[in-house]
Amino acid sequence: MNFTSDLYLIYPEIVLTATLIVVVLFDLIFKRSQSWLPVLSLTGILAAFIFVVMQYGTNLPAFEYSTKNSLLSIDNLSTYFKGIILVTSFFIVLFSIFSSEIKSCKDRHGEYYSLLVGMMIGMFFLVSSNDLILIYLSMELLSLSSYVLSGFVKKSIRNSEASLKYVIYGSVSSGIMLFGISLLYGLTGTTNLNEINTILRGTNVIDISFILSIFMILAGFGFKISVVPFHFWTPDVYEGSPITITAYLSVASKAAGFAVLIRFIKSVFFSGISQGGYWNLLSYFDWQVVLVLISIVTMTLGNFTALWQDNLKRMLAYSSIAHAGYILLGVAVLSDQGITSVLIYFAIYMFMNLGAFLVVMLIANKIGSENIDDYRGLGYSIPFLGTVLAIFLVSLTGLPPTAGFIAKLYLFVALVDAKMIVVAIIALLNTVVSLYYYIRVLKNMYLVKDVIKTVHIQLKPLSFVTILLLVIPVLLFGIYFTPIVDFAKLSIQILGL
Amino acid sequence: MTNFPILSLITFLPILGMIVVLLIPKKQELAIKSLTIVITAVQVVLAIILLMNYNYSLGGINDIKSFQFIEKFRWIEITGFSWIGKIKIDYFLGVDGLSMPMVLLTAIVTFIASISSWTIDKSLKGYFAMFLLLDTGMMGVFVALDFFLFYVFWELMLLPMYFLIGIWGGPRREYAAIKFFLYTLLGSVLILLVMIGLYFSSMETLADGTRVFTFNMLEMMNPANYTTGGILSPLNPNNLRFIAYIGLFIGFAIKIPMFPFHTWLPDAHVEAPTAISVILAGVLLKMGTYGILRISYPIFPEITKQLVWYIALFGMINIIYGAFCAMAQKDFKKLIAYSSVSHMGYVMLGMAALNTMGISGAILQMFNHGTITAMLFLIVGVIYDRAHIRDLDSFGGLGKQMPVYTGFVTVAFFAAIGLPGLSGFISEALVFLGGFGNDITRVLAVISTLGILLGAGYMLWTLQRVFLGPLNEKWSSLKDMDFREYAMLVPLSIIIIFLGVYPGPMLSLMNSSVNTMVEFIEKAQAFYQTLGSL
Amino acid sequence: MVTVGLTHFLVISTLLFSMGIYAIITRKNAVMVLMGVELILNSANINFIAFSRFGNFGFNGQLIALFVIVLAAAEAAIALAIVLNIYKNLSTVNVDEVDNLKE
Amino acid sequence: MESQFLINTSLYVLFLPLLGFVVTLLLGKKVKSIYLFENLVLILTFIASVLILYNKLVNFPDSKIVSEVEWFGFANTPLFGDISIKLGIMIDNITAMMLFVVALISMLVHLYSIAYMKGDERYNRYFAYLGIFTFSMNGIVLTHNILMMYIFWELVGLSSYLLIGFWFEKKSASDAGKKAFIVNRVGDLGMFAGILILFFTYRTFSFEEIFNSISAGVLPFNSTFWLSVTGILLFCGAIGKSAQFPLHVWLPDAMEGPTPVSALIHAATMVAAGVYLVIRIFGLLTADAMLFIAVIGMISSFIPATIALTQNDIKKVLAYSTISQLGYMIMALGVGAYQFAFFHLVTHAFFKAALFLGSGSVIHAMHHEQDIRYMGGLRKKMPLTYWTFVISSLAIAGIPLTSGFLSKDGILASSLAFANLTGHWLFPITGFLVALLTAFYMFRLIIITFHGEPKDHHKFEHAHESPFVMVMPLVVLATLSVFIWYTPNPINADQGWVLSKWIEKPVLHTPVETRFDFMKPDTEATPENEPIMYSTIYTEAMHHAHYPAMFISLFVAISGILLAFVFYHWKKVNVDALTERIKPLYTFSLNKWYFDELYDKTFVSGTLLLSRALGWFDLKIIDGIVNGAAAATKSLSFFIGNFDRIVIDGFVNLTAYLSGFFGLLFRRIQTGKVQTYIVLVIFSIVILLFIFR
Repeated sequence: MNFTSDLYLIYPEIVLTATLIVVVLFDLIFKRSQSWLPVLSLTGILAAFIFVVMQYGTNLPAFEYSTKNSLLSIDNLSTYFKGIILVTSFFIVLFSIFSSEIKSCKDRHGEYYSLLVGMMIGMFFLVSSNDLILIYLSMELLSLSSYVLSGFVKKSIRNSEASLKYVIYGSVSSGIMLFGISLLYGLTGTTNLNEINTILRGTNVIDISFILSIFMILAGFGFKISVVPFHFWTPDVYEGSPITITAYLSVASKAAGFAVLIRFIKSVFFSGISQGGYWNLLSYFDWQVVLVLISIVTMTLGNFTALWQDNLKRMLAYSSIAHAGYILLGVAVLSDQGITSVLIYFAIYMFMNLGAFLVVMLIANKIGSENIDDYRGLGYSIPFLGTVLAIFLVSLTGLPPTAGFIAKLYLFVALVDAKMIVVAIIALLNTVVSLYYYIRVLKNMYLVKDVIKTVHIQLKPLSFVTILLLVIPVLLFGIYFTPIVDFAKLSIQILGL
Repeated sequence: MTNFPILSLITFLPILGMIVVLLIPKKQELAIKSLTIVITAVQVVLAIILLMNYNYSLGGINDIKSFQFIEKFRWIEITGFSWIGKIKIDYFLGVDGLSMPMVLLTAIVTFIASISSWTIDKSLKGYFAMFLLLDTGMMGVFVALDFFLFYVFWELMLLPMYFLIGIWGGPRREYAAIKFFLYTLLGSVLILLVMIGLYFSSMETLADGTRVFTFNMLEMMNPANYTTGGILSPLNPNNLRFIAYIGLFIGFAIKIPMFPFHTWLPDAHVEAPTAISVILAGVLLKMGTYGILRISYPIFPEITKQLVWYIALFGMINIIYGAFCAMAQKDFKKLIAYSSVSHMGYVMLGMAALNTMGISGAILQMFNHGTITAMLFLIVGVIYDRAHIRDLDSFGGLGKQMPVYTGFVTVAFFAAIGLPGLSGFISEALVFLGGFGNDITRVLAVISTLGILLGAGYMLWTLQRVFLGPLNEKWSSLKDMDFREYAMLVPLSIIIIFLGVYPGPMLSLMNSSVNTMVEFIEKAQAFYQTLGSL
Repeated sequence: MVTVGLTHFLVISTLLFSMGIYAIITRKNAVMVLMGVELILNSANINFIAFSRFGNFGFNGQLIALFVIVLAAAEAAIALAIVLNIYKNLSTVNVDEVDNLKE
Repeated sequence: MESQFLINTSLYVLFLPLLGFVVTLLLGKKVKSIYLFENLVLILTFIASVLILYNKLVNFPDSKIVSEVEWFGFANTPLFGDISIKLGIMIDNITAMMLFVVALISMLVHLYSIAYMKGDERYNRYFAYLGIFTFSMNGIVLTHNILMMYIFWELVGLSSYLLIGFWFEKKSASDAGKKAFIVNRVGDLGMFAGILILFFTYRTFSFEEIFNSISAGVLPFNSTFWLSVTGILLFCGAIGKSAQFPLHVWLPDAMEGPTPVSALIHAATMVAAGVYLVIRIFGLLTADAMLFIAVIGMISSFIPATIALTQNDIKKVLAYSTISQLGYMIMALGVGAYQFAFFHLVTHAFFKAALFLGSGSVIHAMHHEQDIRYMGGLRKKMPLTYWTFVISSLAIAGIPLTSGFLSKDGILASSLAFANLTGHWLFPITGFLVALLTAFYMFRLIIITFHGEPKDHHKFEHAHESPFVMVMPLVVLATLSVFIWYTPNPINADQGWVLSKWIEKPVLHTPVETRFDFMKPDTEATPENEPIMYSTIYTEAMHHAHYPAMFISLFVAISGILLAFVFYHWKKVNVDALTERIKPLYTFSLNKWYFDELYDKTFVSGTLLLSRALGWFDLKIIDGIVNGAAAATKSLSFFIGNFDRIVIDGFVNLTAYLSGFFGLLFRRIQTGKVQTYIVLVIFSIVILLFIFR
């Protein structure tokens, strides 16, 4: 047990913490030069990114307190998700520079960026933590920062309402999860995932309280990844929050949630691996059925409800619920292949979802509305943004030759390989349904043509570059997806198994 | 010439064109239009070059060596999976006697449609960009030999089509566009699923001896490549090949469109601008039948054998039902749309015959229907451009006012009825000869001949309502055709007459491929029987 | 003489948990709802300590309880700030009336 | 003389009119006098056909000259081997004569039309259409295989359509064209089915190869039944084209076309194509098929004859008489009188063309008045027209010294002989009855038109004899209606050159057991597949039937003529009173036995009704289901009004309701109240716990 010798394993976290401190101090000292704050944050993110890249391939336990059992697992899975989180954060900081919502709160940028970095730290610990308590703590760190951020524009009623709902819902969820953890602790005597696994293998603790505790813990994870029935906060909070935060929650915190869910399932229940990469799990809990059920309901609910939405942000919220359903199917396969598809999905989902939110934000900055009806004829007055949004939406639908298709393809490949044909068909039909609401945006932009108001949006070079940074991968990975699959394939490594 | 990637060129040239179109300033309308026409014309030239260098004796279908103008290289290759070893997807293009006529057809119809697009006046740039993108998608479908690639092209043309109907279409364009999109997407997800299923059921042996899962259609056709456990492998006693076949078939049938999945077609046609109707009927519908011939037939020969009666039955229903529906229409364009339903029924009937005459007839009918319907839609376009209505009952006596136009109409209509001397007759006759030649489809073929009668009924009735009888004075100021319209209709008429008089070249183009296919299905049948999977 | 055993603690914690949930569901005042959350957290705390004490699991559980207490405080702070903000904007802390974002 | 010469010349005969068509059509607008080119072409065609006729009869009297090329083919097909579809020409004596008839009449009609159609706004187009008709008709005549026959069959259908509807501004004309085409298609369907059977069985379309295979014992589906069916199906084509019962309804309507067209297409040549088809396939007809054919012919000869009695339109009378005469020919073929059938085809072509052109001359003179009730007394004004008309009428009535007597007498004699041998007496009885009726209505026509007093004086004043180009064809055709061209013996043509030398004896290839008894080879020495058709019994029966038939037919013809004179010229009988007495019969006949009404009420309305029903079905039900299912996603869809309307209109199925319900439910549970959410979460956990306990 040599803590200091393991510190190098958490350099990224340390860098981020340092960034947090620097941002806070800078804000205190140079009250006037708020425009430097994003630069500082970006620097911190880049520095952390460099460490993360260097760390990739390292599979070591950090802060071991007994053989094999450690507080953190620095492995490829966590590093991959850290990468996702950092890239997302990078874009979100860029978004924040353009966002008129954030700009409107002039003096509080320091607060904003420091909380953002705070969220990052929380997520970093979340994806690599190997202990239920650390999971709880880092989730709280993540949540507390995001509660505040979702209500960042204090004057905005929508913002405050979102944050109130978020905080109540979130704290109840985490409370339930904590209660679940306490039960599990009582049953096994430990909070370390690997130790729990060992104990589960040794004894036969099949008991309703065990199942209850798992469901309670699942409530916490479900809250983060917003799957039915733990999704209720999502539409309201997404609609109410500043767009930057909505985008961030829909990608990064969801990614962190999935990372911890995967780790939890695999570390706690793993008993072996069979041919074809399928996991053999301890039979205390029928994960496959639970997850398939949840994910089917999630995607169906997400898609069907999205059909009704008039607010684009809210529609994207439901769409992100639906996507969570798809991703959860990848987990439900319970195989290496499934996890690979999840990782691929996330990498692509990150680009397309952020892109869609960015365009929505840029348009909302100008026309002050996210209502789909206000998008009428916009395709003609802002052709570039229109085209780009079209690409992102098509990609979200999952049509080739965009990257969204590849994401879906690998998911279905995993499903078909696992002979979950019926599930695959349901998911595919859902895709067809989802087309309807995505295309509705395009319909309003291009097909309905009463151009009463012509909107002109002068894109700043930086925002233009940001858009390109998002749209190029979406197109490129649609045609040439070797790197992303290659990367995902290597990243399914979870420590200790 | 052999190493020159001419198929890639013909496929991706429109995309290059699209990029250029996007770079041209909006004001330069003439440049945009002419560029599109030039590009499609170059495509025609390329198609003719292909034709001239085509070796008629090679069969294709399931043998890579007898495909021509092959371009094959590794597109995606990912190694080191613990569970499947290796993923690979090829960029694999090639043509055989099945696809060559379709490539020609696509090139010709697109060229004609691009001329027809000359009158587009709103958001020109977007229109032509979408038009060219669509072009690539269509061409790609016909030359792709890798299922994955095929699927990418298949889906690629959905969105442009959506916009082309939805933005430049008629009053109910939104409805028609979304209906088209949803329908076809529904079909294509079924195709996607079967594609993935097939991927896990067949393995290709690479040059270094390793076996990998494959998207290569030709490898999927080889029964020796099946894995033992694949869900669509006949070696697996619990395989789902039958269900998969149905799914795949429905996926393609929606495009054909086969009764009862046809209702998107009338709406799409009625709302789409003329050029797009031309493409829709001329090329897009063929993708469905092409897909069945290219994929369903050789990959699932044993199930094809089992189900030919049903395919023929639906062909018959299409023929007769479409004809009746056409007869009931009051909208000129809708009538033509339903006549397409009817005529595509012949294709299905011919395919179901599973003999050389039937399948040749089906392919020829695909080509002929492409040209004839293109002409019919152009004809509707000509009158619509002038009168701005399409209601059949509000015309009358136009034969006096527009004699030349009426002449072309007569050619097109009689070609559609299957008058000998015009191309439609040959293909329909071959379809019937083929259908009659197969014991299973014989009765259905005989019943289907009713379609000839009904076709004559509604076509002549239309001719009479619009062109004959006393001239409706309302239209006494309509002008006869102009140069642009000649430029579209004359080439098509020439093709129609030429193929009606001398179909030999087209038939010999596809002959060895069709023979290979028939033979392959017969042989594969035996193989599957030994497996006992039937 | 009844020995206070694990079961008693568990009963209490369950009661606390249920009361917390009840409070969250039924109270209209946001502050009361937040108190319900505190009850839940504390019920979990009781569990941890009880298990740690009766299960011979070492001191882990008790340490965890400390963490949770700290976190509960932080959470309460933030939550109250948010409630305050709501009050500023809407002049109410009734959670029922905060339902503009829906469907 | 090489046989290749014949082939080459026949190619000229075939393609010259096509050239005329193309040139005249394309230049019609620019060059006003291009019609002269078409006429020149036809004269050349005629000369070529004369050359063929002469050469064939003189140099190759007994041989068939065949030449074929591959049209397209399928090499190495897996199931059928090599398939080659050939184009070919076969010239035998019948071909040569038929060519001559077609070319001659076509040429005459062309010339006639120069004057008749003068001043028409689509003058050149008219000649172009005549050109394509001549081309297709020659194609039918020349072909050596059934597929090409079908092809040209359809093409004559097209030209008939174009020419009937030539004055398409008249609705009745365009209606008639459409009707002709569609009714013909009904017959063609049968023919096509027959072709399918033939090709499937023999893998060839060539008549000769098919016949050879039949002789060798290859039968469709290995049964003689199907051979009969094939014959009957092929005959369906003839029913349509030759306007036989029950598809005869189109021909009277076809009179909407210009009169020369009626003469050429709807009297002399195209309608005879049906007879020509039966002649071509005669070798494969079984006894059953022949009986069927005979019955159809008999009915078709009788019904129109009764209708013609009451018609007042000069062309309609002639049209019905055409159907009736074609019925004769068909019946003749059915009873085995192959030679007489063709003979009658030729003689009928001439005199019927003369009659039609004569009526055209009258109509021309009367300024397009066709109703005979407004005519009368034209004899003096138009002597040449009158006399040619009379000669032709005598021919059609079957008075000695005319060609019609010879051919018709032969047919009646054959039917008598047939009845004698088989006991089917209805054929000769009907035959004689029809002969009576024919003589009667033809002379009724003549008397009302040319004799008596003029009824419409204004028109009568302006009437005058037609110009030379119109009268010349009349004279030529009337001349050809005299016996001397066919035989030196005015009462028996058997020894004449036409019957004894030119028209070959028929050859039957069907299995012996399927033939009529009298068609079986009668000596042991003759092998069964030897293509000799008539037994000695038949020859004897014919011999016996000759004189009775001649006398009876002479008797009925003369009584018919006399009756006509009694009724209409001498007015011994009050026609109107008689009409009143037999009112029901009269109306029945006047209304053409109500065939049109019957077909209208059944087939036409039925089809339209069905199409409307299916159209509705398609729009509402099929589409409705789809829209309903879309309403799944969509009930949902407030935002497109149209969608909903159709959904409501249509059949909104259960799926729609269910998914609409779910869509709403999902949306409704998002109440916006955070406490509700928490309740739902806890509730769900409890439910999950129960499920996965």
